[in-house]
Amino acid sequence: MAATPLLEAEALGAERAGRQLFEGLDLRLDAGDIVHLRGANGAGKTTLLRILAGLSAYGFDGRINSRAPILFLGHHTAVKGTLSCRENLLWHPSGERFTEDLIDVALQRVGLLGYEYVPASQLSAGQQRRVNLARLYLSKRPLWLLDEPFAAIDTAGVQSLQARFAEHAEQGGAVLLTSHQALDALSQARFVDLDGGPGLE
Amino acid sequence: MAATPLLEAEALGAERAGRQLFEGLDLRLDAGDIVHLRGANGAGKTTLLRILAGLSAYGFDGRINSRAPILFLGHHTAVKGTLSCRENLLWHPSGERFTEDLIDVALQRVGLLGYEYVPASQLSAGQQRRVNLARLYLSKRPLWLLDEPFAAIDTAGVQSLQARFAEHAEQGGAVLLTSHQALDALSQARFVDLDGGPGLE
Amino acid sequence: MAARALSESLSSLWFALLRRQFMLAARRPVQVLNPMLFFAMVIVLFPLGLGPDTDLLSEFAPGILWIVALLSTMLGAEALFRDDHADGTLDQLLLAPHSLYFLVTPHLLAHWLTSGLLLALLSPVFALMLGLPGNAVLVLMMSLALGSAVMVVLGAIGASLTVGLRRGGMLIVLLVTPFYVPVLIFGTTAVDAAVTGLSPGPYIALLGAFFFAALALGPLAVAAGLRISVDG
Amino acid sequence: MAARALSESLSSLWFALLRRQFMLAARRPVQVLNPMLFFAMVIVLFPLGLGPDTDLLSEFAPGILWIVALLSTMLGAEALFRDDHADGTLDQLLLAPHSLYFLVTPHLLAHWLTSGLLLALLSPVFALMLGLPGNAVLVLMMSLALGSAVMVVLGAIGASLTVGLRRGGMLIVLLVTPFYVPVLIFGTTAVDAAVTGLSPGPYIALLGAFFFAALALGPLAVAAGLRISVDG
Amino acid sequence: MWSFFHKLGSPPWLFQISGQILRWLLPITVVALVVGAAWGLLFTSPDFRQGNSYRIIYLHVPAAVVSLAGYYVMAIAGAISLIWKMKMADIAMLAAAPVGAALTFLALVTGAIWGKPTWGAWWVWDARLTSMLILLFLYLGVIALYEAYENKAAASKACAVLALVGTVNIPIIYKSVDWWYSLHQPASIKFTGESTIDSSMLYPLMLCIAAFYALFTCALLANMRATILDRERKTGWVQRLVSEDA
Ligand code: HEM
Ligand SMILES: Nc1ncnc2c1ncn2[C@@H]1O[C@H](COP(=O)(O)OP(=O)(O)OP(=O)(O)O)[C@@H](O)[C@H]1O
Ligand SMILES: Nc1ncnc2c1ncn2[C@@H]1O[C@H](COP(=O)(O)OP(=O)(O)OP(=O)(O)O)[C@@H](O)[C@H]1O
Ligand SMILES: [Mg+2]
Ligand SMILES: [Mg+2]
Repeated sequence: MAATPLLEAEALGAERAGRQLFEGLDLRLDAGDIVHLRGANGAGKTTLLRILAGLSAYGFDGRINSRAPILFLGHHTAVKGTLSCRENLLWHPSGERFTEDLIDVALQRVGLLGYEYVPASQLSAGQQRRVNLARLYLSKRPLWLLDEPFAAIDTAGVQSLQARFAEHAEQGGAVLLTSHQALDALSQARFVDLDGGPGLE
Repeated sequence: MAATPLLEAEALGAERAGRQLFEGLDLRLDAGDIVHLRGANGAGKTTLLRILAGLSAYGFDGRINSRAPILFLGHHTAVKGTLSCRENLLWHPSGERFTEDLIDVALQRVGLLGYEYVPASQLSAGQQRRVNLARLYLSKRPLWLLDEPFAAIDTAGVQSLQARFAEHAEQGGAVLLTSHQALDALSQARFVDLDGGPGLE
Repeated sequence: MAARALSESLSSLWFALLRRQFMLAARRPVQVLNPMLFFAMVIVLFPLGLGPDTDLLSEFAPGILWIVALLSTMLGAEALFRDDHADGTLDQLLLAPHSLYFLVTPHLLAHWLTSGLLLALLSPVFALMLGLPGNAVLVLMMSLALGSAVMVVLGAIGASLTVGLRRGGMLIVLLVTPFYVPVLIFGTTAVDAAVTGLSPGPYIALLGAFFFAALALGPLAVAAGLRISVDG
Repeated sequence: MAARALSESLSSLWFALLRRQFMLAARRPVQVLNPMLFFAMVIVLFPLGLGPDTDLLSEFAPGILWIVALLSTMLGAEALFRDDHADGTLDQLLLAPHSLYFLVTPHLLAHWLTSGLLLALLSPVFALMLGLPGNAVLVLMMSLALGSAVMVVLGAIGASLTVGLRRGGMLIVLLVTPFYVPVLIFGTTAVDAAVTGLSPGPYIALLGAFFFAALALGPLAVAAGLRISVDG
Repeated sequence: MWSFFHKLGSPPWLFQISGQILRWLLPITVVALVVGAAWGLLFTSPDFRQGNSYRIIYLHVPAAVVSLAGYYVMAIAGAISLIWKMKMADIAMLAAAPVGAALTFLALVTGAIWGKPTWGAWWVWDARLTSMLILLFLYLGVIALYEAYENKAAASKACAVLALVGTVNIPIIYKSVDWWYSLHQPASIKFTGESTIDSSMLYPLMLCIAAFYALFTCALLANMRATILDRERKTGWVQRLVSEDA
C-alpha cells in the first residue's frame, strides 16, 4: 500500500511579491501519513498547500505528482449562507455526492445536530467552519490538504478532529495540515517547518 | 480608579433564531480587569460582545452602561486589501488618528516591519489580522472588546499579545476577550463561561 | 456497466449542481426578481425621460425593450461568479474530478432560466405598456429568449475573467459589450420586421445560430477564465 | 481653546476619511472608470437599438443622456457600502465617538466626485455623439452635476438600508428609482429647455434646491440606515 | 392624552379594542360594499359615451383613491414608530403595506381594463397612471425590504426609515409627474379625469369610496391583530387567550 506515495513533490519553490517563500522543498505523502506543516505567519503554508492542491498552476517551480483525489479545505469554507447545513453538503461543488442520512450523521459528528435545516448564515463563525469540516466524515478522498482546520473551533472540537485524522490515517489515507496549535493528540504526526516569514518581536 | 467600572451590564439576555443564548447575565469590567469569555461554538460569545459594544441595538434585553470609549476587534478585520498596512491605520474608520512614526512602531511590534507599504491583500491570513491587531499598540481607548484576537496568529504572536494585554491592564485598561485557546501567560485573567451551544460529540 | 454507472452518477451530479443553483436563486427571491424589477423600473423611466407621446414610444419600443433587456442580463452576469470566488466555491469546483466545462453549465443554465427566460416571458407586459403592436409581441419573446441566452454566456465569459481581480466590477461591460452588438442588432431588427409586417424568420434563425454557437463554445471559455481567476 | 483643538482634530479626521475614500477609489481605477464605461457603452447601444435617424436621436438626446446617467449612478450606489459592511468597516465607523452623520459625508462626497461629477464633466463628449445642440451642453453638465449629487444621496439611503441583507439582491433598484423620478424629470426638462432656446434657469434652481435638501437631510437617513444594517 | 398614547402602545389593549371595532365595522363594510356595488352596477343608467364599460368606475376610483391614502397611513405610522419608538406604530405600518399594495394593483388593473375600451389601449403614460405605478413600486419596496431582513425588529425600523423618506418625496414625485405630463401635452388621448360625473353616478361612487375606506381599515386592523399575536406569543396574556379558546 505504502509502496506508491499518494503525493510526491520535488524541488518545490515559490516566490511571492519578490520574496522567495521556500525553495528546493521535497515532500512525500504515503498512506497513513499525518504531516503537520508549521511556520510563522507569512511563512508560506497556504501558498504551499494551494500549490500542492493544483490551485496555483502558474505560481511555482518544481515537480508535483499526486496520485489520489484531493480533499482541500482552505481559509475560505465554500459554505453558502442561504443554504441550510444539509443542502450545503448535499450539493457540494466539489462534485462528491452523499445521501441525506450520511450527511445527517456527519452533521451530528460535528455537533450540528438540530441545525440541519438552519441557513448557514445564521450560524456562528465556528459552526460555519464545522459545516465545512463535516466533509471529513463524508468524503471518500484519501488525500487531505487542510489549511487551519482548527480555526475558530472550540477545544472539544479540536480533540475530536485529531481523533478523526488518526482514524483516516489508519484507513490508509494521508493528511497534510497547517495549524498554529500543537497536535497534542497526534504523536505520530510528522513535521515540516517553513522558516520564512517574520514573527512578532 | 477601580471605583467606577468601565463597563456595567445587568440582566443581559439575547435570543437568536428562537434559541435563548444567555439570560440574566451580569457583567462588570473595572480598570485592570482581564476577562476571558469562554464557550463552545455557538454559545453566544460574538453575540454578547457585539451587544456590549453597542452594535446590536435591537437584539437584546437588559441594561448596559459603558463609561469608556470602546476598542472592538471582531471576526472581521476592517482591513482594506488595496490600502497598504500603514494607510489602513493612518485613516482608520474608527476615528482614531495616529502619526506615521507611531504606526510604524506598532507595525514593527506586530512583526510587519518592512510591510508598511505592502497592500494588505498581498498579506497572509495571519498577517492581515496582525494589521488589525496593531491598533492594540496605538489606541488610547481603555476598554477592549476582542473577538478571537488569536485567530490565525502563530504561537510567538499569541505570547506577545498576552503580554500586551497584561500591560494594558496595568495601565488601567480593561480587556474582555473570547478565545478557544487558553491564556497560559495571563494567570490574573477572570473567566466568564457561556454554556449554551452544542459541542462536537 | 461501470461506464453506465459512471454516466448515471455524472448526470445525477449535474442535476445536483443545477438544483443547488436554483435553490441559491430561490433563497434570494429579490435576486431573481432583479431583472424584472430593473426592467419595470427602466421602462417607466423612458417615458419620463423621452416624453409620454404614445406613437413615438411605440416606434422606439423594440429598441428600448432590447436595450433594457441587454442591460439587465449584463448586470446580472457581473455577479455570476463573485460570491463563488469570494467564498472558495470555485476552488472546490476546480478540484472536482470532472471537466469544468461540465460543471459550469448548470451555473449558466440556471442563471438563464431565472433571468433571461423569465424576462422574455414577462416582456409582453412591458411591450404593451410601451404600445408595441400585439403582432410583434411573440417575436419579441422569441428573440429575447434566444438573445438573452447568448448574452448570458457572453456575460459569463467576462465574469469568469474579471472575478479574479477583486472588484472587477463593470469592467465586464467593456470586455463583452462589443459582442453584444450583433445580438442587439438582430434582435431589434427581428421585432421591427414583425412590426412592419415583414418576416422576422431570418433574424430569428441568425439568433438561433448564435445561440448554439454560444452554447457549444461559451462554457469552454468560461472554464478557462475561471482557471486563470482562481490562481490569484 | 480646547474647543478649537477639538474642532481642528475633527476636521482633520474628516479629511482623513475623505482621503481614505479617494485612495480606495484611486487603487481601483476600474471602479472609477466603471460609470464612464457604462455610460459610453450604453450611449453607443442607443443608435444601434433605436436606429441611426440622427434627428430623432438628437431630439431625444437629453432624455437618453439623463436616463443613462441615472442608471450608472444607481448601479454605483449599490456597491457604496457593500465592502465596508462585509469587512467590518461599518462596525468601526459606528464605534467612533462622533456623529455618524459627520462620518458618512466623506463617503458620499468622495463617491459623488469620482462618479457623478466626473460623469458630468465627460458628458459633453457623449452629448455630441448623440447630436445634442452645442448650446445645451453647458446646461446638461450643470444639471447632471447637481442631479447626480441628489441621486448619490438617495442611492446611499437605499444602499444603507440594504447593505446588510444576505437575501437583498439589488433591492436598491426598487427602493430608489421612484425617488429619482423628480430629478430625472427636471433634469431632462432643463436640457430640453436649453435646446428649444427657453431659459433653463428655474429647473436648474429646482435641482439646486433638491441638492441642498438632500445634502442636509440625506446623511441623517443614511446614518439611521447603517445603524440598522450593522445589526444583522 | 398621554395615557391614551400609552394605551395605544400596549398590545393587549390594542388587540382588545381593535377586536371590538372590527365587530361592528366589518358588517357595515360588507353592507356598504354590496349596496354601493348593486346601486352602481344595476340601478344607474349606462354612460352616454362609454355605455356600460364605465361601471368599473365603482371599483376603480375607490381603489385608486384609498390606495393613495393608504401610503400616508403607512408613512405616518412609520414616522411615529421612529420618533416615539412606539411598537404598535410599526405594526400598523407593516399591516398597511400589503393592503395598500393590493388596492394600488386593483386600481391599475381595473384602470387598464377600462382603458382598453375607452382609449383603445391598455396603458397610456398619463400623469395619474404613471404616479399610480410609482406608488405601487413604493409599496412593493417597503414589503420587499421587510421580507429581506432576517431580524424583524431591525426590519421594521428599516421600513420606517424608508416610509419616512417616502413621505418627504411623494408630494414632490406627484407634483413633478403632473407637471411633466402637462408640459408634454401628448397628441393622442386626453385623460378626462376631471370631467364632471353625473350625480346619479356620483352618489353610488361616494358610497363605494366610503366602503373601500372601511374595507381598508378592517384589513389593517385584522392584519395588525395577527402581527400582535405573533410578536407577543411568548407573553402571558396571549397564552391565556389561546388557552381560553382551546
Ligand atoms: C391616482 C390614481 C387614479 C385616480 C385617483 C383615478 C381616478 C379616476 C377617476 C375619478 C376617473 C373618472 C373620470 C371620469 O370618468 O370622468 C377615472 C377614470 C379612468 N381611469 Fe383612473 N384613476 C387613477 C389611476 C388610473 C390608472 C392607473 C388607470 C389605468 C391603468 C386608470 C384608468 C382610467 C380610465 C381608463 C378611466 C376612464 C377615462 C375616461 O372616462 O375617459 N386610472 N380615474
Ligand atoms: N497573491 C499574493 N501576492 C503577493 N504576495 C503574496 C500573495 N499571496 C501570498 N503572498 C505573500 O506570501 C507570503 C506567504 O503567504 P501565505 O498565505 O502562504 O502565508 P501562511 O504561511 O499561510 O501564513 P498564515 O499562517 O498567516 O496563514 C505572505 O507573506 C505574503 O506576503
Ligand atoms: N443573525 C443571526 N440570526 C440567527 N441566529 C443567529 C444569528 N447570529 C447568531 N445566531 C445564533 O446564535 C448562536 C451564537 O452565535 P455566536 O456567533 O454568538 O456564537 P459564538 O459563541 O461566537 O461561536 P463561535 O465560537 O463559533 O464564534 C449561533 O448558534 C447562531 O445559531
Ligand atoms: Mg495561511
Ligand atoms: Mg464568534
